[in-house]
Amino acid sequence: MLTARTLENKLSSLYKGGKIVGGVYLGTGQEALSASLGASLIKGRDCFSPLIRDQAGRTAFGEDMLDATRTHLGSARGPMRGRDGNIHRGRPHQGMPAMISHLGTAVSVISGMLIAKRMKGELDGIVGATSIGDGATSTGSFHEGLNMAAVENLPLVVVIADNQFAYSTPRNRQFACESLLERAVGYGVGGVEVDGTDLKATLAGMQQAVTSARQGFGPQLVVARLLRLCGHGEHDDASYVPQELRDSLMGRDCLEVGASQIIEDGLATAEDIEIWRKEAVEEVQEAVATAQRERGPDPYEEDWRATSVEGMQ
Amino acid sequence: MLTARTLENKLSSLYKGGKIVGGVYLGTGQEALSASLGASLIKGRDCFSPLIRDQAGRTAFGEDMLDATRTHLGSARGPMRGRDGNIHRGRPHQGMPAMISHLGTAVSVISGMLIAKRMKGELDGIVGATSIGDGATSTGSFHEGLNMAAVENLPLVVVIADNQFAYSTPRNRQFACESLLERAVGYGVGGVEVDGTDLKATLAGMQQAVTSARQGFGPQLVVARLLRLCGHGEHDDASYVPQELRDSLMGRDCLEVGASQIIEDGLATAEDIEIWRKEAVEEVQEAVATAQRERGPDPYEEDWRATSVEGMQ
Amino acid sequence: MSVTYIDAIHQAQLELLREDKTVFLYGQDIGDFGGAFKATKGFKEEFGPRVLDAPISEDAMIGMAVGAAINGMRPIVEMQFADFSSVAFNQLVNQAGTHYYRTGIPIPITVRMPCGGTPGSGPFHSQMVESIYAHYPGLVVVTPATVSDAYQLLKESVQLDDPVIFCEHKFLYRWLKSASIKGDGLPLGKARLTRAGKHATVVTYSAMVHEAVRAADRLAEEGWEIEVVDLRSVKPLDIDTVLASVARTGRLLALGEGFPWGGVTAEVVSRVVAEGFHLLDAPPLRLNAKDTPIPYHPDLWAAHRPTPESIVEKLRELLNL
Amino acid sequence: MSVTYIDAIHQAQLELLREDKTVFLYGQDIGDFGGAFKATKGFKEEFGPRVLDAPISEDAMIGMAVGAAINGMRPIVEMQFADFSSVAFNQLVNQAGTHYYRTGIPIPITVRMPCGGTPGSGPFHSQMVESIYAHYPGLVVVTPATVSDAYQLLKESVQLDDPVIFCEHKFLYRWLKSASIKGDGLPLGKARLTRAGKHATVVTYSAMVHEAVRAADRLAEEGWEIEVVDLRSVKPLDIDTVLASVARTGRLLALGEGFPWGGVTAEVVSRVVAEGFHLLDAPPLRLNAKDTPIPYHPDLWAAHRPTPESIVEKLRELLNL
Ligand SMILES: Cc1ncc(C[n+]2csc(CCOP(=O)(O)OP(=O)(O)O)c2C)c(N)n1
Ligand SMILES: Cc1ncc(C[n+]2csc(CCOP(=O)(O)OP(=O)(O)O)c2C)c(N)n1
Ligand SMILES: [Mg+2]
Ligand SMILES: [Mg+2]
Repeated sequence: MLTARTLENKLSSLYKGGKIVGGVYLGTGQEALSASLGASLIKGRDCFSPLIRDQAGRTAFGEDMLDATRTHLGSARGPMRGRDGNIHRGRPHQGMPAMISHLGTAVSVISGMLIAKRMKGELDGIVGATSIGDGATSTGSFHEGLNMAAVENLPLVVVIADNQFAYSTPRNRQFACESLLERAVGYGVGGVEVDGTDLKATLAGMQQAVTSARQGFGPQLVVARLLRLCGHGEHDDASYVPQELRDSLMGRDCLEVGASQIIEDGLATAEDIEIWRKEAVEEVQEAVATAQRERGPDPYEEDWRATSVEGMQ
Repeated sequence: MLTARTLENKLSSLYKGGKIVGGVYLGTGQEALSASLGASLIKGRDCFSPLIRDQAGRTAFGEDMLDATRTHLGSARGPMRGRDGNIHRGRPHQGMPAMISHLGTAVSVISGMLIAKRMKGELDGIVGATSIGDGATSTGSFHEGLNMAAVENLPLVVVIADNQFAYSTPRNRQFACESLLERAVGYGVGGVEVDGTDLKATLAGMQQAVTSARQGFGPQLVVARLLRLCGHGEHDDASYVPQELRDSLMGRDCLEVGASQIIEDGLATAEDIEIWRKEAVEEVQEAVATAQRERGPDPYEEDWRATSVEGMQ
Repeated sequence: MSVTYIDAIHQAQLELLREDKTVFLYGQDIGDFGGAFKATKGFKEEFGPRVLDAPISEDAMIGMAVGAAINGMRPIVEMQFADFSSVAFNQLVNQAGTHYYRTGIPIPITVRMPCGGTPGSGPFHSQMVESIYAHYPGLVVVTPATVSDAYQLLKESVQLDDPVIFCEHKFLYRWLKSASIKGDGLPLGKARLTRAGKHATVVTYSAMVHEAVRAADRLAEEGWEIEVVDLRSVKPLDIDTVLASVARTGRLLALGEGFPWGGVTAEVVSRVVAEGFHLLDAPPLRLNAKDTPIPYHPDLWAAHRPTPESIVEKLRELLNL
Repeated sequence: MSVTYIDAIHQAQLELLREDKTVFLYGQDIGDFGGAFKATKGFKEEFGPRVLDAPISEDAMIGMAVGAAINGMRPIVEMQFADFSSVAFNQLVNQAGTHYYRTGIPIPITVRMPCGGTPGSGPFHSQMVESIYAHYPGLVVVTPATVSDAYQLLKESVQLDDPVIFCEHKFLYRWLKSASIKGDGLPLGKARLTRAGKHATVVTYSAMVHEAVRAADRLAEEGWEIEVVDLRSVKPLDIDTVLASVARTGRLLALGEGFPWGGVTAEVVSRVVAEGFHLLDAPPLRLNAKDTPIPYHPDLWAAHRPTPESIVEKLRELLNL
């Protein structure tokens, strides 16, 4: 969480300083949710398809920070080699597909990864997970993917980050139910709702859902209420978010809540956290510096091939 | 209902006799449901987008029988002028769009028709309706359309004919919930479940839903359990439907159930029904004969234009 | 005072909304927010219920527009990015595109598609879509390259009774400025001779018109006079204007920013050779983007799409044939 | 004993399932029912969990296949009709098509597309889809015209590491018979000289190969020798074989059953004129279906698509040029 926040703050400044082109999309305020998911998964076994606001989940799942900085900065050495940018990255063979922009489409992809494991007899004890926003639940892809996963009774966890807005669009222009958890029954899947600003509650709910899926109870929906504490992208000031909402419990910073919970429970002291913060800053500095030293892709060396087999274009 | 059954039986023989090319798709066993819907709507005011198995609903809504026979037989004088066939017909300006084959896509179209009425200040007391099969609820289109209608709080009735199969695919390969009515809450819409083989119950449920929509309570889902008592199309013998299901209450013929209900309630006698049957036969004979006498479209007279404005192709 | 390409789109919509009560707007974040590119800024305030925020449901957005058009409205749908229209592909080609032919009832919908590449936009925020929609019967596909065309063609598109895929180029949004929004009044369906020449013709559209002009400028320094034809709409495709130009120059380069297989450039070349083979003094050539997804990195992106340099190079090849 | 085109598809899948445990099938009604066209009949019994009935969710079907391919499987997805792939368009072009370029990981999925017209099938059960998918980077598009190609190209497609759009023509399913399923072993990517000639070349693919041969037969009675080239795959497109033929005949007709704007025929003509302009003795022509949705009525349908008569007519035009 802390690392993700630190990294993302840095990415934001790099973007604002013109060092990152295209766009930067952050998960500020959603780190507790995302990290809870990543931390509940087992790297090397489970599959995880992160979405826009999942830096914390990526880190918790074990993504190398260099993958993030290299992809944002367009280094040829990143997993996307400058061909795709920012959050559109992954290492599919390490269980983490690289999202395309079209929302909702990852639900069926991650399901397919699980079906492959089932067919190969490797599904036992495995979980697949993906995140999605409140807005993206309006896509046909989300519906088709979740329904298919339910029919196949796959060990899939779909985490809905209901951050009250899709870009500028408030939830009442997006759906008409009270809570998106009300969708679970209609898909015949399990579900749990959590306060996404509360780290302990979120982690507990997430582990419950992941465990249910792991034990064979089929897809699980985790619906978290929270607020994104940044713009849709760093070009956006989110001025459409009403002040009352920012001031409400939903507007709490999960990082602060989490810190006090950790201290309260005696898991760490404020000093420990300060040390972690410094370590995170150092780690981020180094990952950024490394990526910045690296070259971008050389157009003249590109093979400009969209198929792996030669002669197929 | 009776008329629809009679017409469809005739269409089936015409198909089997090679007089109708392409395919013939019937609503046998679903007439009570479809007719209840058509009869609950007001022609000239409401909008109705019928689907595959809606001959009874079309008739009840007031579709001219010639539209059916002409379209099936490819007459140039039908509403589709031989350009489209069988159930792919409609009169959009009379409130009945002409379905395309892609399932689920009518939900948003009918919603758009209602939105237009709202913008023109003509929505008051109006209802829009469409039918859909259990299988088609798995389409992204269905999901997006119904969700959008819910957001707009449109007076829309979506009737799900859960006839246990989508072509040969049983419902447990299509969705994982118990009843599709469980989807209503997730969309934030009202709903009612009916026994589609029971005319009285179905009509009552339908009227309740249509009235709710008409009164401004937003979209309503009507879920009917029943069995299609024919093949997917007339090329299909439906041998995949287990005998136990055919023998169950769900396998009842709604037409027979309806007839005895009508007689029981003293609304008509068995003789009356016999007379209606004969009248229906005559009406069908005439509509078929008329369409058969008519020419198909002449390719040499076609203008082969896909746009209404000249020079736009 | 100068007007940008996006201003022109804004202004056209404003006038359409004011002049015709059956016009309404539907799209993601187009209400109070004014749209991802601010093309609808201020409209919610003035037109209230005629400016509707859509859920993230592109398929339903188009289905809805078709239904509304059946019942007498003239919806303008804004795709947030043209790339996302792939999700609405079915409703566009099969619902909207077939409606008039099947039923005899025209469907006056306009779908605004923010198209084309800008540095760093990557594979899913840079696509050109004119070629896939023009392939299907029943859709009109408009591709303005200038400020005044963005204005005038949008107005004509919305007034047209048939469905229009309106391809706006994002790169031009703020970069392209003009002293006036008023143009030469050339109607939808007519191509424009953007630059006269006599040694070769470049037929193109949208943002590539400007790259072609740049390339022509460079070659002019060497004495080559390159004619540039701006198609303005790729369906209808004004082959007469193209042929007239080829008749003057004898040489054709069809230029586009889309993927290289099929598409506008292939259609242009095929029609020219079928109808004007004898006019050609050299093989007609094509220049498109490369046959890979559109890369994120600006250096790759610049090499992926045609540039003034690669156009000059291709023109040299053509002039030497 | 004779084998039909659909038998060949059945047999190819049977062998693939037997030979490779990573091959599995996904599609609507393909299980116990054996598929709408019986292409998977009996497989559920023999291969159980490797033959999965899909819900009516084309978008998810392709997404699922991509995921399964990432994790080492080789899914064959059956679209019930190619026309319905419009709903999966996004997953096909943006998820499957971009995967290798973006990540370096190939996605061996094969999507079986029952394409093309039969009498009475109407606008939504008759479409050709090769041109829209070939337009996008990253997809291989295969279009077999013969029984042995249906068999062999399907086997090669599934064995290929890249995503393949496998366009089967429904009209050929039961109508086209052959004494043997074994062909000449021509690999995927190579076009075939179906019929030798010297006066003109028809370049085509899928069901139109047979219509072209019929047209050639008729013209042969008048002494014209027409060469017919079967592309077999439209991406890759074997332009060398096409050019070699045009070099012999000097005349080209590009023939296709798809919609006329853009597409295979435009791509063929454009490449031929770019690379073999000097080989041509006359303007290269095209013949496609008409630019309307595909009509239901058999009389309209027969006039909408190219027929031996209209091909003969077009060839006469070409021969007289
Ligand atoms: C199919 C599709 N349509 C539109 C977009 C453009 N878009 C990107 S993010 C976004 C808002 C997403 O909102 P939500 O799902 O709530 O996630 P959040 O950004 O709030 O995390 C939109 C509309 C897209 N990526 N995909
Ligand atoms: C998007 C799409 N995919 C596939 C089909 C082919 N298809 C036509 S009817 C049908 C089954 C429909 O089942 P259901 O919705 O339950 O309706 P029913 O036939 O049972 O009335 C299928 C798969 C289609 N028309 N549209
Ligand atoms: Mg959100
Ligand atoms: Mg059904």
